[in-house]
Amino acid sequence: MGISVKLEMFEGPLDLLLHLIDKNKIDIYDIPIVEITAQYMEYVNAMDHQDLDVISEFLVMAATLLDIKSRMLLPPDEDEEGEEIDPREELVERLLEYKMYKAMAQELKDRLTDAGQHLYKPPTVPPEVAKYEEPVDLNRLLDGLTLRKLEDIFRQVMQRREDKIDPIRSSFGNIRKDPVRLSDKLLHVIDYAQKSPRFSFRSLLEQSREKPEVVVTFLAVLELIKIGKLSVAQEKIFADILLEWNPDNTIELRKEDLEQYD
Amino acid sequence: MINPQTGVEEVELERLEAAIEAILFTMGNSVELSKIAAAIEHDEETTRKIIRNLMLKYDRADRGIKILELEGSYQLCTKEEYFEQLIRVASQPKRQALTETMLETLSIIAYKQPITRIEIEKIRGVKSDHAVNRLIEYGLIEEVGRLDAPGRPILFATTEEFLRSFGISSLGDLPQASPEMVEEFKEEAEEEIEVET
Amino acid sequence: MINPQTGVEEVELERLEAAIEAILFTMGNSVELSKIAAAIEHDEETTRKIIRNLMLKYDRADRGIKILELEGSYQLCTKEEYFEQLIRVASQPKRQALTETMLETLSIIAYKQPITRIEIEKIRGVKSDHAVNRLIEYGLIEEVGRLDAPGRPILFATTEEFLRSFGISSLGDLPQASPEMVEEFKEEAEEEIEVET
Repeated sequence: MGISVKLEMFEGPLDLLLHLIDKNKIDIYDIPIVEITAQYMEYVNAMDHQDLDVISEFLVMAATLLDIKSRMLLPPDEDEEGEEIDPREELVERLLEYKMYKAMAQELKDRLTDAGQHLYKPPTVPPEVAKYEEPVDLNRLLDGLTLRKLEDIFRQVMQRREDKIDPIRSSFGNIRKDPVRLSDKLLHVIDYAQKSPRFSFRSLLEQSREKPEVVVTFLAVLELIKIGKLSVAQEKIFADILLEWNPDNTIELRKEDLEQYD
Repeated sequence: MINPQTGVEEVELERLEAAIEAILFTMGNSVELSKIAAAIEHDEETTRKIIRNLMLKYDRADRGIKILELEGSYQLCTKEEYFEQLIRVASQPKRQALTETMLETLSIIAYKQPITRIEIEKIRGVKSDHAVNRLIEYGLIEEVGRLDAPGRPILFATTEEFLRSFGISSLGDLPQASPEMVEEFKEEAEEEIEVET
Repeated sequence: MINPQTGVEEVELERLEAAIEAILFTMGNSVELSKIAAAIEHDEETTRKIIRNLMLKYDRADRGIKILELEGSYQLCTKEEYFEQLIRVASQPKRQALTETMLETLSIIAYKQPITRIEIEKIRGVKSDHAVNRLIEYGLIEEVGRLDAPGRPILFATTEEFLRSFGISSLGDLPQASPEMVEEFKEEAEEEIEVET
């Protein structure tokens, strides 16, 4: 028989073995290992040896078969109870298990066809339902908010505003602000981190007054993470980002080095 | 047995009704009579009669959906009386919370009322319409008039609900912030100037 | 009059059935028992009984849809007997073809879940990453965690989509494989030998 085997015909070595067992009408519990091995090898030799990945799996099985074949020639081993161990036992179990899943796969395939005849419906939420908004529960909404807190918030808002309107500068009329320099921010963050080695990103940002400053602070932190001066952690999504100064990092940053960032 | 309304054999009618239900269900949107007729392999007139008959069945109390007729098309939809239950399933519970922005805005309005949106935005340094709108929606602030200035901007103030929610009887009971604080700011500013000069 | 199956007043029961129909119709997707129970304001046990009762009603010949149970969730779908009429109107749902390899891999995962890729490969005797990846892509399996073993390999299990695609209500309803089937194999094998000898 000229076996021009398409490897794709078989799912793998176990599939090929099952095919041979089937073809030869062999009792799976009493595989004539010499014959089967010979046939198996014939197939493997006829295979397209281009695809090494696939062929290697078939070769592993070939080795197993040869191993079983040689052990069949030796006096049988005995297990703890003194029963003879059939060298084929493990292979038979594997084949049976695999055969079972193959059968289940066919069973599932049938069900797939049947269930495929069910059609579903996309969600259609009526506009009246989609538009619905829960009534506001003011008690829950204001839970934990006291007048004292409200006053604090007001104070903070006013404070921030006062900070922004720098009384001295504003008295000079229009003054162009110095751009925020990355090198300065780097120094600042390094300084800050050395004083408090574990700190929150938010607390760092809170020291920034203007948007450009926040951006540059962020860039500085990114740079320090990149070179390993800072490590970064976040407990869960949207949680505060924790930064930690890494004292073991030996990269030296002199002021002149920092200026290259500007 | 022939069904007198539709002229279709009863057993066959049941099967056709079921097929129409399946069609309308799966399509979701409205389906033209002609399409339904073609699908069940009956003429349009008979199909229309079958659908009419089916619509009556949907009127039964144990059905939550009904058939709508829309210019010769048909569509399944839920009965309005079950919207309440639908809302419990369909609407994700939105956690209502006062955001930072809303808290700040509320505090400014509480202490500076009546106040325009522009003034609030000047103090906060950012747009605040969304926060103002939400606070109105929550009944914590309301429009109380218009400022006699160009554009006649709306003035906002806290509501009675605001007082009730915080358990105070009048705005006079708000923790006193303003005068000292203003004084404080003034002094700080003056000090700074002195240091500089 | 109290309905003996559900312990609910008949009139009320009809209203609840209608509400459940409205909910399942509107949502389209599967809805968890707990959500339905909350929506109709009954406990889960009673709700389950009502749904079971309702499922029987959907079996009637004049209904084209039915309720699927998917591991404690419920979803409406059309009855398979109307597929022919439906595809005349609706576009046929795209079904990804499953190759033998994928089916084998899927059946191993279905019966042995949660399972690692290595274990799958041990049973099949061949690499299976491609099949596993495709099955994930098709939404039939998903990662459900990691095995507490060296390398912490990913554990895979089937999804709700798997149940739906194969018409199975719960993993307990998977076609029984193990002992009887192995027995069957044995018998088959023995028969074959007898024929031979």
